[in-house]
Amino acid sequence: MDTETLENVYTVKTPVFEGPFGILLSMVEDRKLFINDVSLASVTEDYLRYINLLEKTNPLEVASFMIVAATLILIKSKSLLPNLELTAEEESDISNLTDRLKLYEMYIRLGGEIKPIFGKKIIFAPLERKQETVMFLPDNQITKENMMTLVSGVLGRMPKKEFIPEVEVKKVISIEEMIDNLTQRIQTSLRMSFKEWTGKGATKEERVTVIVSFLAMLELVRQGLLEAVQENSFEDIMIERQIEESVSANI
Amino acid sequence: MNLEQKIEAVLFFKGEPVSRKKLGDILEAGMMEINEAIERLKISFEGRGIVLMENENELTLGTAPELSRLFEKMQKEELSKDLSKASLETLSIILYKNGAHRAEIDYIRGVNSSFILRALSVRGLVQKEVDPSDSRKYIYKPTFDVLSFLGVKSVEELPGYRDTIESLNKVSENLDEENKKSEESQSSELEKNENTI
Amino acid sequence: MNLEQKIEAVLFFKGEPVSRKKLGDILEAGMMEINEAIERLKISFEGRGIVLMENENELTLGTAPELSRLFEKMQKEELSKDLSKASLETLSIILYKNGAHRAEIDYIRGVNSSFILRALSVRGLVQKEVDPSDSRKYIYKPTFDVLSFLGVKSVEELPGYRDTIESLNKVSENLDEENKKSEESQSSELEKNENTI
Repeated sequence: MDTETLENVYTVKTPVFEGPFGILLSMVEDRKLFINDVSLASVTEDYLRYINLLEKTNPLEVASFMIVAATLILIKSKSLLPNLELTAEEESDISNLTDRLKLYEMYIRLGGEIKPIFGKKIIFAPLERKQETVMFLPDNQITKENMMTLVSGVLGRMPKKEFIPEVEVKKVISIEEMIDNLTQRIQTSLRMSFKEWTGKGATKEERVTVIVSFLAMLELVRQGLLEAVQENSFEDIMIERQIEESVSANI
Repeated sequence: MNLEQKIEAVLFFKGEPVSRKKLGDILEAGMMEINEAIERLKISFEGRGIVLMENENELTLGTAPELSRLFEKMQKEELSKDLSKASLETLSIILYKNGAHRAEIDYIRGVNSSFILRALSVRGLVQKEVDPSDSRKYIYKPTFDVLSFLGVKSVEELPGYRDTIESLNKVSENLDEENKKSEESQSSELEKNENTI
Repeated sequence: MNLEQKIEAVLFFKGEPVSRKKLGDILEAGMMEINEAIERLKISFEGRGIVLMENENELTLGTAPELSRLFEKMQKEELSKDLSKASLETLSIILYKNGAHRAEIDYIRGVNSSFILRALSVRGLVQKEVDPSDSRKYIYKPTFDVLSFLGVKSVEELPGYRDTIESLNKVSENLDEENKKSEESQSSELEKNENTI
């Protein structure tokens, strides 16, 4: 074994990394809000901006943030488009996220109670007693071969350096990319269907695309570049370019 | 010599955690007798310099937490007393749930916890055991060491334990119900987490 | 916490005879106070499983003589039991390293090894010594008996020694590095905190 491989094999990495819940929670807390739909809608953009940043510095971690992002977008879109009806699954995704955040917050609070008392009033076990006469009591399992097998076994079980999961690298879609794409296409066709543009959302990858596209669309709506219209629930959302009030009204 | 005196003597002699079952074997007494004697023993240990600690079904003796400073000086080894944010979160889950599966911890924290769990195990603050209710699963449990560091004789003495347990259970139950509804997507997510280790 | 509780705790913690004078030094109390507290302590130990014994001004805690047969039997059974896989594994690390710190063993095994190390030393397989290169630390070394039981004059004669020791040394280096890193991050965190105050 050369030293290079050894180094890779016997490293126990303890990355300092804040997960999606931690980020989201600190955003809600920064605004001194409680965890609910309203507060989550208000931090959605910050959260997405954070993902954008993370994409540049730590692209591997983005994937774990995307599932939460999807739910946040649902919450945000509901707040932007009050007539948007959510499916039962989507509704449960939302309440699931808020409940998980509440649970996580409870444990963080409990952690905060533990921190100040940890190591302050320690209960000690008695010191090891001095043995007057040590007997030698071996065991037939103590053989050279066994010792070698055991030591290599335990070394082999040490955590290996993490390998980069290729699948996850591929599917990450940049939000900026999507916004660019949307702006460009909106200029060529003034009116287009959301579904047409993003696909049907059948596979998992397509669904991620739908989510990110939807988010991009909402971002443009917010910026006043687009107007999203959904005439009836479950129906397609129509995206229109907001040129001037009078023009769009005529379409 | 009555049973609680004998139990006290065994715990003193062993100087390490002993299970209720083992006490029964050593002292040739039934579980009921042992349990009753332990309750009486707990009372007789109130207001003493030695404390009786309990973790799950094990018991051990230790020094009163008020005397921490004194014994810290008397023992040579350095103690590491700092906990990172991730360690605190993970510990509080394991402590207040009094044992949790890795999948549960990952689910609550929303991130993979394998590194932090290993670090906590190495420090002796948690221990991995086969789940008695499902032998295919491992459960991470609080150790006597973590209770010692917190100066509590059992998990019940943790700050806010009783008040918290109720609200924790309520939220957890809510989540369980929701999860049952969307079990499919859930299990695939967990599988994915397991694969990335 | 009163003086007799403190005396009880000290005697329990030390586990060996302590003179009245030493108790006074440790607890920063006068001889008169100590003597009075010991009298009260003697009374409070009546009818317990742990007994307070005194021999030529030295005090110690022990168990009642009528239990000595029981404990002898218990110890015999304990010592004649087969070694667990965890114990053998720990022994193998100590052998190949020809002496290891507990932190190293814990880091390699991913769990806390303190009880196992105690069991190994009770059976005369390893011995605990003060680390010559750092007197605050202990090092666990294989005994001569275990080496001769294995039929080797030194650990270098163990099978696959060179590769194994290389891996083991690498692990120790990694551990040192990690410790240094966590120290650094801690001190920088401290600095940060100080700045914000």
